[in-house]
Amino acid sequence: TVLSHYSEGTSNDVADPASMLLQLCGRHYYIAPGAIHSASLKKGRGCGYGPLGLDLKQNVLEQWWTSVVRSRAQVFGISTLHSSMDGAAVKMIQGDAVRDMHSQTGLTEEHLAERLRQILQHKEFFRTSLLQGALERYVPSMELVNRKLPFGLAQTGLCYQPETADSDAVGCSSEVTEACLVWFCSPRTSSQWLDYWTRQRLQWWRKFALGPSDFSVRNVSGEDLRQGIPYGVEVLYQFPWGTEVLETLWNLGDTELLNTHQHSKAQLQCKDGRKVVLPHVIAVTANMDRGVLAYLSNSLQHVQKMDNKQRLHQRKVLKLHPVLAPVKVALDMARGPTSELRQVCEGLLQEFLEVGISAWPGYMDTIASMERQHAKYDEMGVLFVLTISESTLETGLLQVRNRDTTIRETMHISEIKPFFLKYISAAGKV
Amino acid sequence: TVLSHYSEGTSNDVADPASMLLQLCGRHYYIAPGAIHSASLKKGRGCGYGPLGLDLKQNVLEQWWTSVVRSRAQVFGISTLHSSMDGAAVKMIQGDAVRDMHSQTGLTEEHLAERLRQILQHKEFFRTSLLQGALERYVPSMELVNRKLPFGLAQTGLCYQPETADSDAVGCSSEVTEACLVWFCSPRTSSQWLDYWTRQRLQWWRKFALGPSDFSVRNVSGEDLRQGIPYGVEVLYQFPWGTEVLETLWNLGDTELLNTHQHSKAQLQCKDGRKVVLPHVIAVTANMDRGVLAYLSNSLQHVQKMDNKQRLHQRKVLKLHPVLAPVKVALDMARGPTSELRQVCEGLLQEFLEVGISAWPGYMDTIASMERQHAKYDEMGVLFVLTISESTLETGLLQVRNRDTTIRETMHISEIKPFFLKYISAAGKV
Amino acid sequence: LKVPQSSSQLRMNPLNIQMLSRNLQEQIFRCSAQEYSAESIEKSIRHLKKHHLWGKEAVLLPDVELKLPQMYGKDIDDHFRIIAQKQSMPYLLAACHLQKAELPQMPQKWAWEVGWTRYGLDGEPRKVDFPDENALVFDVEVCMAEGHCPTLAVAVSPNAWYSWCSRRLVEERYSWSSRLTPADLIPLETPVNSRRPLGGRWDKRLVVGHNVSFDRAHIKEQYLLKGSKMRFLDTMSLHMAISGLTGFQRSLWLANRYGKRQGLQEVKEHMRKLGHHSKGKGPAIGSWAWVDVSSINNLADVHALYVGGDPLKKETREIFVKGSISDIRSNFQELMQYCAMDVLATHEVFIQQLSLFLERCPHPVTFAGMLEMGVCYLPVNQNWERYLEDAQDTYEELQREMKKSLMSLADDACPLLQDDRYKEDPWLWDFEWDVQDFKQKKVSVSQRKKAKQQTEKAAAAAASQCDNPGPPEEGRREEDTSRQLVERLKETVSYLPKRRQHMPGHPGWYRKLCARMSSSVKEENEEVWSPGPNLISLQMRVTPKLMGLTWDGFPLHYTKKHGWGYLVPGRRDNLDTGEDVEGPVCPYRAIERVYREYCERKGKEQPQCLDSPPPDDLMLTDSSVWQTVGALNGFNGVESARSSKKIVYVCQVSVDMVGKSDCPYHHGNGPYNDVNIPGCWFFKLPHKDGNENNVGSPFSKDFLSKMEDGTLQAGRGGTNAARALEINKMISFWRNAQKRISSQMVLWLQRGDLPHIASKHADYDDEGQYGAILPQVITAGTVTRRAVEPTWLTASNARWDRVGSELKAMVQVPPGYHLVGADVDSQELWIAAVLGESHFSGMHGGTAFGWMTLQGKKSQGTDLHSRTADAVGISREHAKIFNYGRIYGAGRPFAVRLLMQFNHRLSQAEAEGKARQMYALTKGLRKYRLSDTGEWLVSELGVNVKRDENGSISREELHHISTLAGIRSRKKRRLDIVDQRVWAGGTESEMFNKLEAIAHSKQPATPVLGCRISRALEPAAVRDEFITSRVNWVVQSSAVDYLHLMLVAMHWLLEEYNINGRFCISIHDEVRYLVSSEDRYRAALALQITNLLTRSMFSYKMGIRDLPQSVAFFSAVDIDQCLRKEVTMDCVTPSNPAGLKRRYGIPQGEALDIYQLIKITKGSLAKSRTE
Repeated sequence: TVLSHYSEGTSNDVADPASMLLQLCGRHYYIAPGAIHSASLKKGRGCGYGPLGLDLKQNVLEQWWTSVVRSRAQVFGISTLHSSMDGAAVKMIQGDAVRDMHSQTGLTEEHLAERLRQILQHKEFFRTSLLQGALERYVPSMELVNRKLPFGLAQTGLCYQPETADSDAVGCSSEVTEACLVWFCSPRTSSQWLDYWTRQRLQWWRKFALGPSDFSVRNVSGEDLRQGIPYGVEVLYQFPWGTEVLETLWNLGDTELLNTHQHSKAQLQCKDGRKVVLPHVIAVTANMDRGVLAYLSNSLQHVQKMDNKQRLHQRKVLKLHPVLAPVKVALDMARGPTSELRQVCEGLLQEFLEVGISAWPGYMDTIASMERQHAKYDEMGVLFVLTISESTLETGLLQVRNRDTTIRETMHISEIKPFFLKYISAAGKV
Repeated sequence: TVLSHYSEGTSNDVADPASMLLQLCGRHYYIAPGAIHSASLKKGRGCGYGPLGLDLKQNVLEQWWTSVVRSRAQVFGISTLHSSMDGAAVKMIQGDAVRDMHSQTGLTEEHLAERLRQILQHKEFFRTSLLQGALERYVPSMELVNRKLPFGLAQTGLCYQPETADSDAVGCSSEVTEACLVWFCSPRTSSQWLDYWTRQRLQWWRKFALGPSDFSVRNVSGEDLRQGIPYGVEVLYQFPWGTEVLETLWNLGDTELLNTHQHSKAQLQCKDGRKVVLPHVIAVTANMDRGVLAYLSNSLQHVQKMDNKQRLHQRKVLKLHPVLAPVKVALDMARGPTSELRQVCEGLLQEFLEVGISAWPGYMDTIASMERQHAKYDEMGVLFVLTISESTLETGLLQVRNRDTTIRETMHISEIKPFFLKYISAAGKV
Repeated sequence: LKVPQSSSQLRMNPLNIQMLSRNLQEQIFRCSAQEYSAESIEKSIRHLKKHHLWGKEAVLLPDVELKLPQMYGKDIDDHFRIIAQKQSMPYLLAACHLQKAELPQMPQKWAWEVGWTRYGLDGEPRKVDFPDENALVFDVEVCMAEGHCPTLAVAVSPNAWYSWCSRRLVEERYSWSSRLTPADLIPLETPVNSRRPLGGRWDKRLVVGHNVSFDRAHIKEQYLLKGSKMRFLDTMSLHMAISGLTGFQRSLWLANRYGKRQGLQEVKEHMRKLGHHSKGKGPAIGSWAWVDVSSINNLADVHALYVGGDPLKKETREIFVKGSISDIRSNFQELMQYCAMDVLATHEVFIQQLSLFLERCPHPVTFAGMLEMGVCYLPVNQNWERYLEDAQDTYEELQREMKKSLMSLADDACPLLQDDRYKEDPWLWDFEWDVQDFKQKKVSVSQRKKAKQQTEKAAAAAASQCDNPGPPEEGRREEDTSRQLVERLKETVSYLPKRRQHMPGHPGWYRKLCARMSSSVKEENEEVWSPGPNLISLQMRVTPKLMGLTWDGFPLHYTKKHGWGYLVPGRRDNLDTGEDVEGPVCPYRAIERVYREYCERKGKEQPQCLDSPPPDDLMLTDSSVWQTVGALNGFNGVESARSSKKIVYVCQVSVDMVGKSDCPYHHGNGPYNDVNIPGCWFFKLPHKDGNENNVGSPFSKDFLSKMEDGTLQAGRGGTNAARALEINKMISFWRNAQKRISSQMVLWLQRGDLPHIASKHADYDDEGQYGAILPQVITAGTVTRRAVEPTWLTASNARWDRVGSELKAMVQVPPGYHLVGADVDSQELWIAAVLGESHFSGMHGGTAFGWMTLQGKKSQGTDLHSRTADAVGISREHAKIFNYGRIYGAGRPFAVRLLMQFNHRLSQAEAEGKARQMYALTKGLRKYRLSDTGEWLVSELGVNVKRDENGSISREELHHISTLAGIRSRKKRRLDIVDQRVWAGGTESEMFNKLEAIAHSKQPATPVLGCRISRALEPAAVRDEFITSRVNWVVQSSAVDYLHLMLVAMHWLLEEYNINGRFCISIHDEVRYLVSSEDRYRAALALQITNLLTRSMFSYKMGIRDLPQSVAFFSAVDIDQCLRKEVTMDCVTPSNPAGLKRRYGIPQGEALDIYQLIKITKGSLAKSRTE
């Protein structure tokens, strides 16, 4: 077919969707340049994000927080320290001390060991997940809700999951941004709550997806099942290169809570209606770095396009949900009196920024053709492109190009801001 | 005076404003219980935050981001990894490995040293400030702005500053949340820009303060001046227990940039108008944990109040700026048909949460008297208290108490949401 | 195969069909054994042999040894009469009392007071707790705007009038709880705030009302699980039993009223479209007598029919439907009066109906059964609300996803606008692709210049700073100048017209899919605008095309005249018309490509007449080659491109006459050549009601199966289109049912309202909720007297791909209770079979149809459905539909239509052949019995007539005779020579003969309980019309008799053996009882005995004093905690993905057969002493 002839030239893209996506992300300021960043993100680890990637991640986290914490009376946000004096799995020591040891090559084994003991005496451990911290906060939080079940503690933040020898993530960063809800409920309702949260979380992931059906859930059972835990669910995303777990939901029963608190059971009990019970814990933990990658992958669309010379192009469009898209609008200028057009652009840009519409100063880049600019914006996922031309100076009219339809519409400069505001807020409500 | 008589009983509060403030913060879910958290926060380190503290800190960071990044076309947000494979000052090793070493007591010194070398071979260092990461991103970011000066890179995030032997912060956490702007400008304008940013930052701190004059700036010179750096400024806050630095602004010249990048100068050069120059770097770094404490301290007000038995009470009110206040409105219910009143409360709460007005489900706490509830809300910094009573069911009218005036106003249930929205948004614009 | 051990019990009838165990037969039929004549035995064997059913082996069942309860009367019929009378006597007496009584004077003024007010004979109002009467006529009115809470009510007894007002009516409050409590409902037996009757004893009271189940749903005590002995008589149901109309008759009745029989044509047309009659002609309605003895169901018309006089005024009712509670307050007296008038009218109707009913349905079981049917009760708990929420959430989410998919399809089509690429799209070429120019007011050049100069000036002021990227000076707002410039530009808005164009830059079809954003200048009244083409729906005409739907590989196309069809490429006769074609031009080459690709994919041979594609090397991006190809294509044809044979049109289509061309390679519904699309034939999509009908949407239910088998496929948009179709299927149930289901009136009970069994049970949950729904069942809602209710009685079973279809399983018992129930196995087939057998040889299994019903084995291919399936060559599932359809009176044309629907590739002729074959095999052929006149003619004319064994002759013979006799004019005279028309030769002939005999008899009545058919269907009123309905009525109405017998028998057993249980619901052939858990096995055994007695009663009334063992008992009685088809079903659906067990904590139930039950209960209904 026609397509196959053309695509030979870009067969890399087709052959390896992962590297194609990551290259695109690197090219367009989603992730920082450097192999470690692409490799880490692909493995579901955190990476250095560029301005667009950071905004996307912030938008995703913001939506998570709104959905899990802000819109619920019984969920409370907390923040715990990344490191603690005891317990967890990763340990921090001062670099200087280590460097010293290295530099002092003449050091005897004996001295070395002594020094090491000194260093290790003061222990500081890093968290590998947010669960433990939240469980520790259970007792002080009971008061918040008058010991009434159910309630939840939520946190987002960095965890350290250094590679283990057998993992395939060697050379990747050990950082993962988790978003974690720990839900305390009566044993009676715990399996219903697990269902509830599973449904909620799946709905949430799908809400912002271009292809919602790529997100799915799977019950965890058999070998995957943690010891002594009756039941768990995973939210999965089907990447072109395989299915990965975005989020896990475990019904932990009361064992973890009892392990964490050495209190007597009575002190841990809460009210379930008129009864007093030891709550069950449901832990909902999402890997938000992988979530970001999932949304990037999900919204990347390949569109075949014939140009006017009957050549077939493959257009790539990052159709990120309007709420997630890091750049809502780019401002370009057409040929004309440069400094005046530029003034208009700057003025409009400022107007957008003031009301929180993130805007891209495309007018600073005056070199590329409009077609190439549009292709670039499509790959960046920019929702709208404004073109200010000479006639704008006369009539106030400008061109607005829609990412999803590629159609350019004429609008008046006075109506553009309300239009965007309405567009974005309405898109968030759907 | 009456006051002195009374205050004898609570002389602790007056005598030690720091512990009084921290106790209040602990009591009302600003900071996590436990000595380490109060101690850390007081020393300007990060601590475990409770739901209200987390919200406050998020609000402060959000305002910083809006002011520095979101409203400026030339500042780009980035995020860097917390740890890197080389260079920085804090090192992470796997806890298991350390634990192994400890448990194997019979281990010979020789083995121990060998093991240690193995562990240290794979190095991972933690950042102590955000500056270095931003400087490293300079080169890939030049493209963003077509190599045109000035521009900035901004980041907020955790840094690790473990105690040194001589510090007085022993036993505190080593975590600090920094907010950092690195501004690249032409050498020609760098000192103007330092002034500009100093002005901006001080203005920003004062904008949300109850007593703006407690914030001030000081030029750093003499001993404080870092080597080779011409000029620096500090933003200070005058705590009741002494003055502390909230933010520093340094004009770093071009040395740090050159140190970071081993490139030739030419590769680092940018356009300043029509000229090509090696930019100067201005680093603006704020300690946001201390910032949170500053705002808490700044907005705590002691008010004398005579009760109807002519006894004088000291009322404490946390008059946080409406934009920063973590809870905007609390919902209480008066006596009456409980289940119906509760339904109204729940409905209203949901309505508030949906539009992003953070609300406190006070109706869940049915024990305390209204007076005590109000005192509690004042200490929490809750802006408004709604009271839903039986007459609400009949007429739709409810009571709205204002934190700052303590006056109760009657309003109709249908007008309450628009009122709050308008109030908060207007307060943010002042 | 096992032979039962105590073979002394084993009994076989002469046809080797196993009969009841001896002990049972003796107990039921009182030793009177059935005797069979040798002649009828031989007749049956001959018949079975003919249908290859004789001598098949059968599995023997173990015997059942059971001591039945002591039965009353001289025979089983007597027994049923006695127990039914006992059950219904107090209510019947109350009814008679009410019928004979003279009502007191209606009050002139109604009391504005919360609760009940009694108006004594003196007319003085007095507040009472409730009307303490044994018989009431009762009517409740509800203000629809306020939800389900009853607003006011009126009741009357022979002693006094009563009125009731809701607290919500009398007391004004800002808000009322949306949740109903018992205190909001109307008390009829207990004081306010009490749940016990005065004196602690529940009396047997009767309430009469029109559609009384609605009123019942607002009575407090009815929600108590146990207690009330109040029963309800529905004047609407009585009316249906006496004078009801079929659905078709209802339309005619209305037409008769409004159009004076003129609108009849329209009605017939309408009915034809609905597919009731295929031939395009409705039945000729010759008799209208029935119109005068019947009416439709509403009170006003029923009143006019039975009572007459001044018509009832119903206009006031609108206030309850549309008005607010304050409207009701301000019209209080008038509305009370209205309600009272309804009560009065109901009473007047009732007086007339009661005698008529008792006369026409004389068996006491019918009356008692209807009373029992009137007290349905569905227990629910907190899971009900969760279910509603889950189903609605899932539905909304799926709908959002579907819309998103459709919107993506629309978005993705937009880029075709560029370079007019849409012209080459096989589907989208005929959309409106026009874009509008952006309109501006005329602005003079000077004005424009001026504006420009101003902006330039402003810009220049700012520009000076442009190249100096230092920080802004203190005190000056950043970017001030550029902001000013923008503000100035904004002023040019005055050059624009007031009303903005709606997305002028987008193509017309897309524009129409987008909501117009209201002008932002207006105040924000929180309108729901959302971006993108969000008005798109599956039903729109653009959608199938956006999806690129194909039918067997051909792109779909829509025309106004013919509805949906598809374009078949290859037509050449209308290609080069030479004229300038107006409107869009069909890219027939692209359509050919689509079909070619389809053929390649399917490995199908491509039709010759489609030119083969240009070879791949021509498709390279080399533009010169492209131009060549383009040029070649431009010739449109034939000779000139000989050099490149591959591009030449090989096919010379047979163009016999201009405009008449036929597609040589595709057969379907068409072509319709009045659709003149160059290069293509147009075929219509097949329609289930016949091909002359237009298909309005390819997404209708009828095409679901075509999507599943890939006939109808989405050709583009990949996952978006496929997913949209999938979702459409998933949400279909909830879309239709949501409103009905979520408006079910649930009453939540307090702990104290529940019986101790529940509230003291270990599983009782303080945080849980327990309540009930009273389904508003019209106990006799159709002419067959079947119960009617829109939600529960029609609910289908849970399906994994239907949102919300777990509905029935949400009926869940309170702690300490179980649902005990069973399905009557193939009830209607058996009833029909027994009817046929009684008619034929008087023994069970005597007809082929009966034998198959009793002994047929799926494994041997001897059961009814397998037989039909084999004979016609269709699947067993489809055969089932045909078999039931036939018994319900569907004729051959229906079968033809259905066959073609199952397989659209079947031609009309083939389908007709199959249908004929099927009907000959089953129903048999029409035969005629000559009348005396006929016989005389035969002998007179000396014709040699071929006769059957029973003396009937075929249609051909009849024709022959009448021709010989010179009888030309048809009907009338032919009737003279024919005495009777009969069916013969088929497996079901005897059955149909019996059904038709009953239907044609002077007073058709059910054979078991002797209930007469509605007056509106009696031959006296309708003569030979509505035969289908009448035949259908025989079986259906007997099935209702069956149900009534079961209800009465079960009621008797529950009382007799002190089993703590109550009737719940009956759906189709299924009954359910709510039973306390400790009594559940005894109740299950009672249910088995109930079935045994009911079947025996049927046999007995058919003149056979015996019963086959295989039908004597339910194959299983379900003991369960929720309502579901099978006790093992987990009811997983998209809205209940975790299943009943995990999500709702409901374990599997038990399904026990009679042997297991006897083992558990030791065969005794009595409470075991150890318990």
